Amino acid sequence: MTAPAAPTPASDVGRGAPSGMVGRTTGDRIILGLTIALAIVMMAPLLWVVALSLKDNKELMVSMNAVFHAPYTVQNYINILATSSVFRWILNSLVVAGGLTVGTLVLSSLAGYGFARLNFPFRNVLFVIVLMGLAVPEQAVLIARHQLFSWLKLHNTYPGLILPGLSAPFGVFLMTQYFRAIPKELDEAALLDNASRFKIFWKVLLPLTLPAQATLGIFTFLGAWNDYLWPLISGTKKEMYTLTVGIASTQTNFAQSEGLGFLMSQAVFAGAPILILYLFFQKYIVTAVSGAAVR
Amino acid sequence: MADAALSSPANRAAPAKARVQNVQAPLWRNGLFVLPFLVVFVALLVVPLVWGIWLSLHKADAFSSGRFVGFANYVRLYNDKIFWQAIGNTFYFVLLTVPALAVIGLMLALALNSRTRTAAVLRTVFFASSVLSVTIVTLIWRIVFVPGFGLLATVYGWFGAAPPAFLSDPDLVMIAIAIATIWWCIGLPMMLFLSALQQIPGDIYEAAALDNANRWRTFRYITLPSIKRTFVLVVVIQIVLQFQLFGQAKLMTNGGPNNVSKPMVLYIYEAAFTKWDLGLGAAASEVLFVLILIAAMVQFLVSRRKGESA
Amino acid sequence: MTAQIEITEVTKRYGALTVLENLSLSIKANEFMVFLGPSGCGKSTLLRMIAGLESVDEGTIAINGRRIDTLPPGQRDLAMVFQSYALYPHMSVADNMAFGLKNIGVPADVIATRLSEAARMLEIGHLMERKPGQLSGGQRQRVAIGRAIVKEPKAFLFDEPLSNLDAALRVRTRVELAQLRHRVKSTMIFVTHDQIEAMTLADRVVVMNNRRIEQIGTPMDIYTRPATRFVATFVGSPTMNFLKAKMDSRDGFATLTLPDGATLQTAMRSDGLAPGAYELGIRAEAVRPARAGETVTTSGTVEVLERLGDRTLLYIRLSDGSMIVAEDAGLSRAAIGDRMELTLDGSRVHLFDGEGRAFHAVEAAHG
Amino acid sequence: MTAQIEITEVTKRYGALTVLENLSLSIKANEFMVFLGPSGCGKSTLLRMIAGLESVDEGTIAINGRRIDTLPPGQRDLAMVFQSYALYPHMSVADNMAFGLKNIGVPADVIATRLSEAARMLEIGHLMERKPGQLSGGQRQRVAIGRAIVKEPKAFLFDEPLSNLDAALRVRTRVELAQLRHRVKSTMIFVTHDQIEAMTLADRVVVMNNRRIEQIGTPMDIYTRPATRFVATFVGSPTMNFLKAKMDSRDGFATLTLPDGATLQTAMRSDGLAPGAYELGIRAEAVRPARAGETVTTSGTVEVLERLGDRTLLYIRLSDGSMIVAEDAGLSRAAIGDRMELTLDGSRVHLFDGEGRAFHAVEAAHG
Amino acid sequence: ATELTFQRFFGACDADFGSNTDVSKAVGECGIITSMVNKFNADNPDIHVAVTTVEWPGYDQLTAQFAAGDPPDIVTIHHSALSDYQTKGLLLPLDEVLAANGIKPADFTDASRNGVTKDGKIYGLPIDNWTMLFHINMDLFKQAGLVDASGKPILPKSVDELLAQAKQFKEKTGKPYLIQNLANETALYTRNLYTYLFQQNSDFFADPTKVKINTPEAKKVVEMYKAIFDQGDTTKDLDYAASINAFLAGEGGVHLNGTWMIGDYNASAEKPGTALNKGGYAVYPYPQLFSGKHAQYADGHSLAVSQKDRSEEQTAAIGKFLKFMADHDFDWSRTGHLPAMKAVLDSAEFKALPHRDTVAPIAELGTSLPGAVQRQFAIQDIIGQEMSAAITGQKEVDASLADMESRINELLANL
Ligand SMILES: Nc1ncnc2c1ncn2[C@@H]1O[C@H](COP(=O)(O)OP(=O)(O)OP(=O)(O)O)[C@@H](O)[C@H]1O
Ligand SMILES: Nc1ncnc2c1ncn2[C@@H]1O[C@H](COP(=O)(O)OP(=O)(O)OP(=O)(O)O)[C@@H](O)[C@H]1O
Ligand SMILES: [Mg+2]
Ligand SMILES: [Mg+2]
Repeated sequence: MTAPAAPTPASDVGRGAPSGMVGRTTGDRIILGLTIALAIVMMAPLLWVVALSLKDNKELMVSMNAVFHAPYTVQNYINILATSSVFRWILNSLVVAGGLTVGTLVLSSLAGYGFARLNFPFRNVLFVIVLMGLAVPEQAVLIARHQLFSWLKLHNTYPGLILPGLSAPFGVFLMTQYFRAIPKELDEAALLDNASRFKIFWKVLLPLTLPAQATLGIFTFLGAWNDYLWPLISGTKKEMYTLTVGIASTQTNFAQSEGLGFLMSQAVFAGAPILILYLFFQKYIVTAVSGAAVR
Repeated sequence: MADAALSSPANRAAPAKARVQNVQAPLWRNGLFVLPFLVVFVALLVVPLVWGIWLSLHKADAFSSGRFVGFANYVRLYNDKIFWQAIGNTFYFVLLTVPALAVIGLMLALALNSRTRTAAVLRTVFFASSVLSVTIVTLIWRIVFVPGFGLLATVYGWFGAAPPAFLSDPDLVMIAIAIATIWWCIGLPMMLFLSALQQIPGDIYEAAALDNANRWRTFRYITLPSIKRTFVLVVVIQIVLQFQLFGQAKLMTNGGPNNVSKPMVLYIYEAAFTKWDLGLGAAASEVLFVLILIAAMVQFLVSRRKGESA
Repeated sequence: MTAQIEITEVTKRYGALTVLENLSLSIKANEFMVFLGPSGCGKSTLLRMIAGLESVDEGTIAINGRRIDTLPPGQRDLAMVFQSYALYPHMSVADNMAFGLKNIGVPADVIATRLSEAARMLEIGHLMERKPGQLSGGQRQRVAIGRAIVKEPKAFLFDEPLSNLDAALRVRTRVELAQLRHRVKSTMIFVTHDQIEAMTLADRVVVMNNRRIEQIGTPMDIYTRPATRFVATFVGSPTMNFLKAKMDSRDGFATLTLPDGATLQTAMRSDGLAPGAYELGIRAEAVRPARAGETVTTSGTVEVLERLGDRTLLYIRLSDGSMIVAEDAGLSRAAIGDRMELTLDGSRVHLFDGEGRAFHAVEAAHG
Repeated sequence: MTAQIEITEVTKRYGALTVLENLSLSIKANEFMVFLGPSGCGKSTLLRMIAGLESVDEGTIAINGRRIDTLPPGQRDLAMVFQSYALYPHMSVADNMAFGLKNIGVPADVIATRLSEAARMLEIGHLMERKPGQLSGGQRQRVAIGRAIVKEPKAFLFDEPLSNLDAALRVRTRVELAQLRHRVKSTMIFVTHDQIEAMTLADRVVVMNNRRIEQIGTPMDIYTRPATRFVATFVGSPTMNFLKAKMDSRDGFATLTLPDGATLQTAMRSDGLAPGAYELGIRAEAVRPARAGETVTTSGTVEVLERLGDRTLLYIRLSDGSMIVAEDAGLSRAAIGDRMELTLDGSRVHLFDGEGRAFHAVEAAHG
Repeated sequence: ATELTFQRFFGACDADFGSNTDVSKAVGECGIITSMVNKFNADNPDIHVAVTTVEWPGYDQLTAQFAAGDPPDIVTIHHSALSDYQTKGLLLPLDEVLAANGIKPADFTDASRNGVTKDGKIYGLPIDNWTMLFHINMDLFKQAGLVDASGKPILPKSVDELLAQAKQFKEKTGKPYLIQNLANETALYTRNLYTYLFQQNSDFFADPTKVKINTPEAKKVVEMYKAIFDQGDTTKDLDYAASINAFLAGEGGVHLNGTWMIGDYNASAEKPGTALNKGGYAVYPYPQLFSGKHAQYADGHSLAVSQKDRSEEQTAAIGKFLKFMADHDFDWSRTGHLPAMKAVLDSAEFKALPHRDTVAPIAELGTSLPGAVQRQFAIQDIIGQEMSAAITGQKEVDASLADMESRINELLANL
């Protein structure tokens, strides 16, 4: 983690590369060419899916090659929107992803500050335990967690969908690292300025962690938005479906081929918001990834 | 007596008060900051984990509390060929994906480590797939691999050839899942490598240029040693992640044909939700947990050694 | 409001490492005290113990007679300027300066008055709405000082506040600080490892080394009468020349025989000195090329020549192989390889015995 | 092997920003040339263009008559020492030094000889197996130089190699570098913004400012006969004093009237000078407190006093409000607030006219 | 109004049928069931049935819901899956409810009644029976010379005949005889195996807690499919969706698929220009290849009711809903499934539906596993996995069968 500076814009990413050096251009061009080719291969499946989603189902049933020529239609998307529940599912996804994001930010920031800056009994032991939590795969506690939530009658509630994600230690780990990178003099200056520990956290340090908050927030949001397994077994009522589960539920028994275009439009529909979100927050995500791991 | 009882706290308090002030002293009060998270962490991760271990010692289904059977579930796992196969599959998958992710990620990072607009766009392209959910990724790749009319078949069709049966040939399914996984996950290693590359000071490249180092020697002797730690980090992170393979296998092949693409997590899921054998599933979970813990310990040790030498 | 600070037998340990041992020091009210010493000698640690940022393992610290080492930092009524300034990056300059006052509930109008006062004094009025990131190094430095000033503390603590500035700015800010010090009447403690800063700013300098205080004195004191060889080496640029010498007494004054056989009559009383082997210390400005007719003390070959404009430093290899630095005029006609005859000023010599004790030709300086 | 470097009408732009414009410069074989100028004036850019790390937009660079600006850096046969040293962090010192030689296939035994030669010369033999991270700043610096030396290049390029060292080490390394320069016969180009380094090391100094070369000359030339007001300001510490002055001619020499009415007879021939308003420039060492009986030029009040040990700088406010810095002995008895009478040395004055042209009392210096 | 929750698969099609209450206008499983619920809600303003659709088959979710103690009131369950939940006491016996609403077990077809009866009680309202069929491309059959004088396809009567006809088919048309979805699939293998074990009178589930399937009968079946596979008489790498496309595109003669495809294929055959339109489309039960009982594997869908505390009104409302569904069994049978009610099966309007004449015999032929066999979906996975391994040559036939048996028994032993 680099010192908490303002987030570097994505265009700054290539800082390390020698720029003005004389010589070495053909090689660079060949590499760039290969990379672009690979990027096209990378994009092909996505474009294929988008193209399929814009085709009439009946036409695709006759021949898949129909995808290469007109007519194209947005009927599949209209059909998705007509599935009235879809908006409810989006709302659910927003509530769950949003709630989880806010909760994670609050808990992780507090704990990150605590672990990074304050001393309390058993701090190091607790931190190691939390770190070990990083190694617990979600699937390993799925069964027990499901039983626990059954007893607590939390299934099919928003807390039931949000709470498990809050226990993930990643955010705490990230925020601890980030707080550690902030110069300690700031705390000390504030201590001399007669500020309480909470005030130092709230007024002095927290504003400096905004890039990390953005990062963690985006990752948490993405993860929650795309989660499939837990919502599938916890939010089992139609009105509690998240978008992923909901869209999966509309897939017809044994007749997928009838609705290939429709199916693809669902894929696009569920993926697009997140891709747009990604493009929007790209620069944060990029710095986030970099910041999160290295060092 | 009473006097002593009354005065003794005061006596004790006096030196305590005079005790040197230390802003770094451990205080219970400071723990309040981590308490909220710890409560959630213990309640929703530690307790289920312990409960899972307890459960793994029971013959239990979803509807009854079950009966204690000791290590019987583990013995069953030990005797279950499919379980061993699942472990083998998981390792095979890790072997297929992790080196590829590390190497391709590094190549991409090297190619895109520049400040141009093109590089920025390409970085976006290569990272974009990482934000999609597994449901969508597998849907996309099923459509790519589907025999007859998939993207691959269409492309092969242009050359009058039939594509390999990626989803049904036992020798190829794991590779197919690996390809989809690499496509999906390549963004993260690339970004990690990019950030590592950017931490290499530009002037040592300039020094190398003045030292007459060609492209390969620059890579071999400057770049590679500089990102060694990131390389290890990427590998360990990916091992931990790819160990948890589930969605791709379940949705693309459902573990088939004949379990050759069934990873451990799918085994766990099926044990619990198809066979309703919670105890067995829990036992398998613990095995997975231990395997991942080992990987994570390696990571911890690596990063600690890093901390020492830094 | 000002502070008289009394540090009594203070010891500080980090685990097994003892950083400061049994250190006592008394700082007068309104005094500008500089802690000078090499990196790692414990200067910052001592300062931070006064501030309350480090605990005191043994001993006490008192301000105006009241023991403070048990108080939390915020209640000691001190202000500190950090080497990195430690400005709150997300707050404007004004907010940075007001933060500490707001925390103790100073009324808004008082805050406003103090802020504008400080801003005027430091000429940062036009910067009040900027964030620290938008300031130059020197401006940040002034804001950090401003943040300290508005608190009207009993004492100011500075931890190498100039070391992050570039050379030119450092000189300018040093002068500004010297001027400020006469406007703000308060006790000031200033940590540095730069002897020029110490010399130019201090009322008194505490030279520290290796867990201990080596000398406490005025700048001129430590320059002209260094208490130990360490102080002699550490203070002054270029570093004092050291030569082996044999001391004899003549007419109550010490006479030195240098390794190359040259002799030097000093102005040092030989009363308390046992004849024998000593180390002779002499600063470059007391070593000059001999002018025509002057007594020549010794001679050698110019090996390096540093033209500083107003003077020239000659690095001269003596016949016995030792090196001595001499000072010549800015327009010196010396060239590398020249044979050079030197005069050593016998009234400005120092002798160090085997135990590191020092003896000086110059009597205690004024001031 | 050494290099004569010819830079002809070179221009460099970053987008819309022109960093260097039409710059020409000729560096002699074996010359130690220093590029001196304020931060951002394009020194590094020029050096890096010579090295091939930046492309040349217009103009040419030739070494020994052969045009090199189109060659990749590795083929120009130059060695560079970076400000940050740019040592390969994961290679041992020996590997760092050998890397460039291995790249061009120098036989192992030749490499070994050159390495041990350089190690001996730089006294880094005991460090050869360490990694750069295990070295101190000064040691790293020497390794970086060693890496350059073993390549036996046509010319050495240094980009502020001393600026990452602390003050004491910087002085020491500067001296070492001066010694080295006489052992390794090669052309050297040295970039710095520290005028002391330039003064002490250079054969010739190129003073750069704002895309242009202000002056090329020996250190003494630029110190005693600065070609422009900029050079006068930039070179010398403390900075030259500037005072408004009216010039009249008397007996063929210039006489100056200062703002407070004082007059100063100079040793400057008034032949080519039109009487009128000028700016008088005079260095602190030419301004002294007047001794008893000496002519008093002007007087003022001591405002700041910097004791540097061997001399004392007095910052004196004149009656017209301007400030002048005077130099006094190390043991100066002056105190803040003292009234002080000053003597200005008329033989060491400089005049600057409205166009920035300079006139000097001193004739061209030797060397 | 009384609120009932109804959880089902069959997909969602609100776009087309979200507000349709005219059941006769609806087509397809999803459209018909959606319309039926709409109509029920419209007819019964005092009751509101809220539908939750789940991804097929939704048992993971259902299990999770039962475990959470919050199951839906009414849920679609395969006959073959009923016993899993019934044995845990999770389902409400419906005898009283059905009786109260005038539905008698005797009204059900035998296959349906057997499918929902466990321990002598009825645990679900059967709505259909379904089975696998031979969907035939008559154009290719004609090219292969496999059509008799009356224009009916000639189907094999023994294993040898099957292999011979397949060979002939391939020679004449250049295309494989069978279209099977062998990729990513277990159900088809299992249903094929069950069918031909039934036809050999193999009572492999004599004990519902212990299978005996490593038998010569089973080996015969597996070897038959392996021979077809080895000779290239079947498509190989298609998954379910691709197999449908292949059949529609005329890539093979016989598509092994379920009753539910009849409607779609029939529609395609009526559309000019399609592969099925060329020579026609026919559909038949699996041919009888062995000398045993005439039988083929069948399953069915039912509506089960969860066991939980309910008010009288709620129970009454459930009864009303079940009654409504039973009454509209004909509408459901338009999907291609066989009706669960005898009366519908015998009705003229049912018989008038396309191809019902040729598939009607499955009402008699249809046989399911003994009702007491639990975890039939898990067993299906095991059989499918092992069979595919054997057929595609990954494993010896004997080894597969041995593993199949031991794995199933290990599963059943640990219920
Ligand atoms: N938190 C700590 N834990 C252990 N040792 C420490 C700690 N802080 C400082 N030290 C050690 O204490 C000694 C004194 O440190 P201090 O920071 O006071 O030195 P300093 O004189 O300020 O040096 P500098 O001029 O480099 O700032 C050093 O040897 C340092 O390594
Ligand atoms: N890559 C670049 N892109 C745009 N402008 C640049 C670039 N590199 C340098 N500059 C600009 O060119 C000018 C000269 O820079 P250069 O690094 O040569 O200065 P310098 O004289 O070496 O300064 P310093 O003493 O601070 O190193 C500066 O104004 C700088 O901002
Ligand atoms: Mg310090
Ligand atoms: Mg530079």
